Amino acid sequence: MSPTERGFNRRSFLRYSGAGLLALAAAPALASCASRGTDATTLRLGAMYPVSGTNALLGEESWRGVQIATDLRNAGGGVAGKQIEMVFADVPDVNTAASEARRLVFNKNIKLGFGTYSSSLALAATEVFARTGNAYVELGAVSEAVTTRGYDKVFRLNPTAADMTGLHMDFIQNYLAGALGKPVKDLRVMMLHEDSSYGQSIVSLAKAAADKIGLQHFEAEPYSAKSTDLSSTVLRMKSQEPDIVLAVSYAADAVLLGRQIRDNNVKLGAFVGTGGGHSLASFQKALGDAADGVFDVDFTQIHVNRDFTPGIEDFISEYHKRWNAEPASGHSLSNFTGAQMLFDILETTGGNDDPEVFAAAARKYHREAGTSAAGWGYELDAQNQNQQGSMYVMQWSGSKLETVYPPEAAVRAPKLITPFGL
Amino acid sequence: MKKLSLPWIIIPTTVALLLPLFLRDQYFLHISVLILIYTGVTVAWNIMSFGGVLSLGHAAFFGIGAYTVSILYVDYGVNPWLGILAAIIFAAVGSLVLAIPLLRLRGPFFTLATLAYVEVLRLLAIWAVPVTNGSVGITTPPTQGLAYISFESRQPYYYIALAFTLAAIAISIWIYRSKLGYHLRAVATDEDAVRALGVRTNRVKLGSLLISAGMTGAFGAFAALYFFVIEPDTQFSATLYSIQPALNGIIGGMGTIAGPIVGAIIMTPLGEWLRVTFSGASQGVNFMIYGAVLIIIVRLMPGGLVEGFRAIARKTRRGGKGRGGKRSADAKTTKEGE
Amino acid sequence: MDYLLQTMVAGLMLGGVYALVAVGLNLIFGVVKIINFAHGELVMAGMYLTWWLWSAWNMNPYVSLVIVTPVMFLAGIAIQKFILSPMQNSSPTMKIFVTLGLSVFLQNLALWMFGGQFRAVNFPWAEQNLSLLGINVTYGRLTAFIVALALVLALFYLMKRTLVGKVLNALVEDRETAGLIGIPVKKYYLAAMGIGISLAGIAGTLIIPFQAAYPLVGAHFTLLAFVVVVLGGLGNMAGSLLGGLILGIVETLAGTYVDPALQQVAVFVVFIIVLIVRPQGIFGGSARNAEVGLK
Amino acid sequence: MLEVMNISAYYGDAQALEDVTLSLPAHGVTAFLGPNAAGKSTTLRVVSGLIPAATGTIEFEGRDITGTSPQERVAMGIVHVPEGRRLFNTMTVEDNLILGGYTKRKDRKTAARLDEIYDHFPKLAERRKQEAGLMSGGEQQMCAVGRGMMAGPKVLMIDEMSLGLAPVIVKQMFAIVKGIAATGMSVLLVEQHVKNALEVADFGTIIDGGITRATGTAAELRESDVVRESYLGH
Repeated sequence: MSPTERGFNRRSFLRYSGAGLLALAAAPALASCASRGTDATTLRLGAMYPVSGTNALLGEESWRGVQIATDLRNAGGGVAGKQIEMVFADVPDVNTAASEARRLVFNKNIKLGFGTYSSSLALAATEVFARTGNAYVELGAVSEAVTTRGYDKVFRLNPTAADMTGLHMDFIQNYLAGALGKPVKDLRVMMLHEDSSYGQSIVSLAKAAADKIGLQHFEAEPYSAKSTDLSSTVLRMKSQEPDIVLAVSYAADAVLLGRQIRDNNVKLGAFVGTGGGHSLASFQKALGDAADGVFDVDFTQIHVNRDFTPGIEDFISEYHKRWNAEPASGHSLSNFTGAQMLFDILETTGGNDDPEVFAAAARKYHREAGTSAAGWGYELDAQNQNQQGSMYVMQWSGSKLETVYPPEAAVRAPKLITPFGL
Repeated sequence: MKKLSLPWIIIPTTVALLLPLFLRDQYFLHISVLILIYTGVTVAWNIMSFGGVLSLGHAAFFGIGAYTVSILYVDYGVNPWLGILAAIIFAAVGSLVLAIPLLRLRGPFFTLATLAYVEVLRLLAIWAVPVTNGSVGITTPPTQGLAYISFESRQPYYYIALAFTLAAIAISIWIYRSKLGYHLRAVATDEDAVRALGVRTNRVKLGSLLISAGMTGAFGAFAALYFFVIEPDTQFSATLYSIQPALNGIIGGMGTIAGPIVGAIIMTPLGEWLRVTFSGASQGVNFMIYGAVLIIIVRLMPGGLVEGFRAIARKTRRGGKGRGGKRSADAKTTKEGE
Repeated sequence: MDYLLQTMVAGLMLGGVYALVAVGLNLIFGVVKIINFAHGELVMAGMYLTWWLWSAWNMNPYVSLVIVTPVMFLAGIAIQKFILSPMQNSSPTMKIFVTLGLSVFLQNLALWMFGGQFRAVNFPWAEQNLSLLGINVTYGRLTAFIVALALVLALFYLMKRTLVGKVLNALVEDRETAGLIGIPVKKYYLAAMGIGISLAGIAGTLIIPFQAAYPLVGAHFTLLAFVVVVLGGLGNMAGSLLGGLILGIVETLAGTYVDPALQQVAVFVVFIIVLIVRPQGIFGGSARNAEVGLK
Repeated sequence: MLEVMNISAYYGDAQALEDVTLSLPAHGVTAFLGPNAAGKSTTLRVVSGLIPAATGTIEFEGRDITGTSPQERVAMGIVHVPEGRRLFNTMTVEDNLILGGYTKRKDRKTAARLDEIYDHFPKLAERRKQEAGLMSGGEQQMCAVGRGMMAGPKVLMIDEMSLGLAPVIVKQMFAIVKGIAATGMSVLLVEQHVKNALEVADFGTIIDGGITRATGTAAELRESDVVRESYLGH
């Protein structure tokens, strides 16, 4: 019981080593040398994605697309003869995003950064790049705020929340209303959205978009993505008897919502997911046949009109090779496409990533819709937002998420199936 | 800490003041600012631990400070300096919600109440979109200048943060040595006995709560201006601003003056370094190591680093004589552990 | 009316899950006097283990209990023996932080091993609906609820009627005296940790048929479980059950009738109010919590 | 039978015992006396293993037990009834007693031992199912002593048994203790009231300031001039 002489020595030895461990850990942090940034042979770009914390799942998926694009491009000789090197930063939260952006800019001499998957992370990262006079290209975040702050060197290549709500309403007006046999003004539509920046960005635009098409019965209901039970949400839904539910979900909550709708026997005319959770392969796996008929508005998925998406095969086969799986969602493809466009722009500057040079080139660059792996074209508006990136409507059928709308990208026509096997 | 030895104050302060002259790298300055922010919050947190109270609610005060300054600045055009003042007041007022639990509960129950409070505020900040802009968060304008606490270089930030932190440390030393601090430490040892001596322990504890919360609010406000963007999950993050400061304090040595400072100075770069080194390699590895390091440090140095080093120093000075003292220390902790 | 009833039933089912997670925590908090911040992560471990047995070996989730329970029991013993027991004489704060370290470690271990993907067990039986009087409950949730009830009853019996239970009760109340009268305290700490953590594992197994596993799933449960334990009173298993059910109902009612975004707020507000008004818990014996209020 | 030799012990940095020597015979009542804060309770805590002895040794039945755990000591037959009774207040009297017999749980004689306790303390039999915390001080003390006896002790150390009890109850308790000692065990009574204790005890040891001052039979101590002047207050 009582500590012996030897015990105490051992303990103090462990203490020494504990202290040593700390010193060891802290020292390289202060000693790590700064990188030179882009030089004559290597193009060094900063990549910022959350691969730990709450956004880890889709952050990682997004980052995979970039890795594939980089490796393919490097194998093909790089950009203007330079090899591309990604300087990666994990950004699980907003403060880390700001912090890591500083590290990339000052410590790694990065002139051009991109990422970021989540809107609030994108806002933090772009603030740093923009305020230090560097350029940033957003490939995934959907919040309008990313490009509406007036920064002239912040670009976004992916479509935004407005595109999503626009497509929601377009789809309701041009397909669902007819298929359900009700005029738009009589349709009852409910938007369920998780309350992260993703869900809140979309819902903030949805009301106006609904008004635009004359949708009078439109309700929005938030819920917490971290919730382990969505009974209340589903019960409220049940009492409102909506014809169409538009859901904006992350991963686990999408499954939970689907299961609880089924458990509570809520019969819906149509269920339209929105990005994130509803396009994940594991959503279908968790729900099985019950997922059949669920629509999803999202970035381009792999089951799409291949004529409209040149280069998608390379992406899919490369993804298979690296991770031995189908892409988990469209995020890898859209970030793959975005990264490719970014490289193409850099090609026109001769591999020069100087912010001014890049910005000028980015504004000049042009590409027709239907010429990239995601089907996107490229044309910036005054706020540096790509006008030619678009969202599509997909529908689950077996284990495939097939693109069904708009017709030019579709592999088949949409079918009206009561969702969740009811 | 019987007497403040002057060299111990002057030397580190001078080093801190001169640091930007030698360290021109903006990234290292940035890390230094982070260290200063964390040092400040930890020192503020530590004021409550003088009284033996473990708070995991400081993210609440931090977040209140951040939101106060940002909302006042962005929506009402209030100057950030005034905003920081308001943040101090709002954070202190916001801490009053915890006053009743603080006075009625002891030990883990109070700690749990503080955690729940952070969670409530986080959820409310997400929910109250018209006020807080919800999860998308608030971005402060890029207008630069001393009046707006917004600069291109890190240096002015560094000096402002340093001023704040030195003020926090000074307040903490002053409290430690004042009657309030004396009473607090007495409360930590045996609250009932202190109360029996006629000390108004409620007032003492409340005082420490208000001061600690106000100070934390100031750092939250400064951090909001420093990071430009605030958002509920980050600013009201229990992990970042409740647990991390407490961790710094505990690893350095809870309830001492130097402990929190040492803890923040060591832990902040450690976290940064682990992320920079291991992120991208494999998901989660950096935090796995962080968790393991945490377990190891707490396991091996339950008194904190400062105490641990002191013990080692004492041991080397006295050779093998440590035995009796060590044993008695064990007996003492046994009793406290009950 | 049906609507209210359905809401209440949903709340009860959710409460059953909370109670299930909380009883194990209650045992650990009460007996070993440790605020185990890794408890939710151990529930998560149970979920992943069940999922792995299902996906790799096609094992029925309920059958996998025969593996999950002993594995988690051993995990509990290992945690106590190698991490917590050596810290017996440290301050309660230190013990809190060692469990926090453990929770960070386990969360990221899961992220490292399984990625951020959520892992669901697709078990059709658990997803079938039992419809009674227009109220729907899936077998999965019902099973979790019934097992929660059964486990709480079993623990209640254990604590009241058996010598082991009496010893555990004695440890909840006054561990120094328990040691003084010859009870091998350390051994019982191991037992309490083993039982408590195997209960967490069992909770994970029962949850996974309707709740997917992902690295952060446990974090949500930890604080809620503490709320339940405090509501119900330390060492009071029946209290934990009632506390869990009340919390489930409060959450569902607040979500349905107030605002789904505020359902968690309601839970924590109730918690803070209870702490202020009745810190010994709604059903807590008066003496116990005061003593563990840890001076 | 129990030999405590020259032990010292610390609370934190404060030395609580300097040099305590105590010897117990195989049976009979020994009074362990001294003023407030003399180190009596600390000595008991060292003997029962709650606090380690910094120096000195403890022998029991010829065996050195200085390094053994409290549990082992209870199993050997050294039982400590702590000051302030320390019952498990929310549990019944009987459960308290059963827990007292924990170390002997495997001999299947728990029921017999319970009966024996109830013989000594008929009051406890009446209160079997009552929560221990709700009883009167005297009854609680009986329960505490009974709980100690359930372990089948060879040495029963009772700390401040008479504290806070009415004089009539104290008398009763002393009588019961004497009866218990007569069944063949050694009882160590820690008391502040030197006079009362020396009346029931067979032997006595007096400590003060953490040092043993006097030892002898009760009669010797009663007659000793030093004891009379310093502790009996004549």
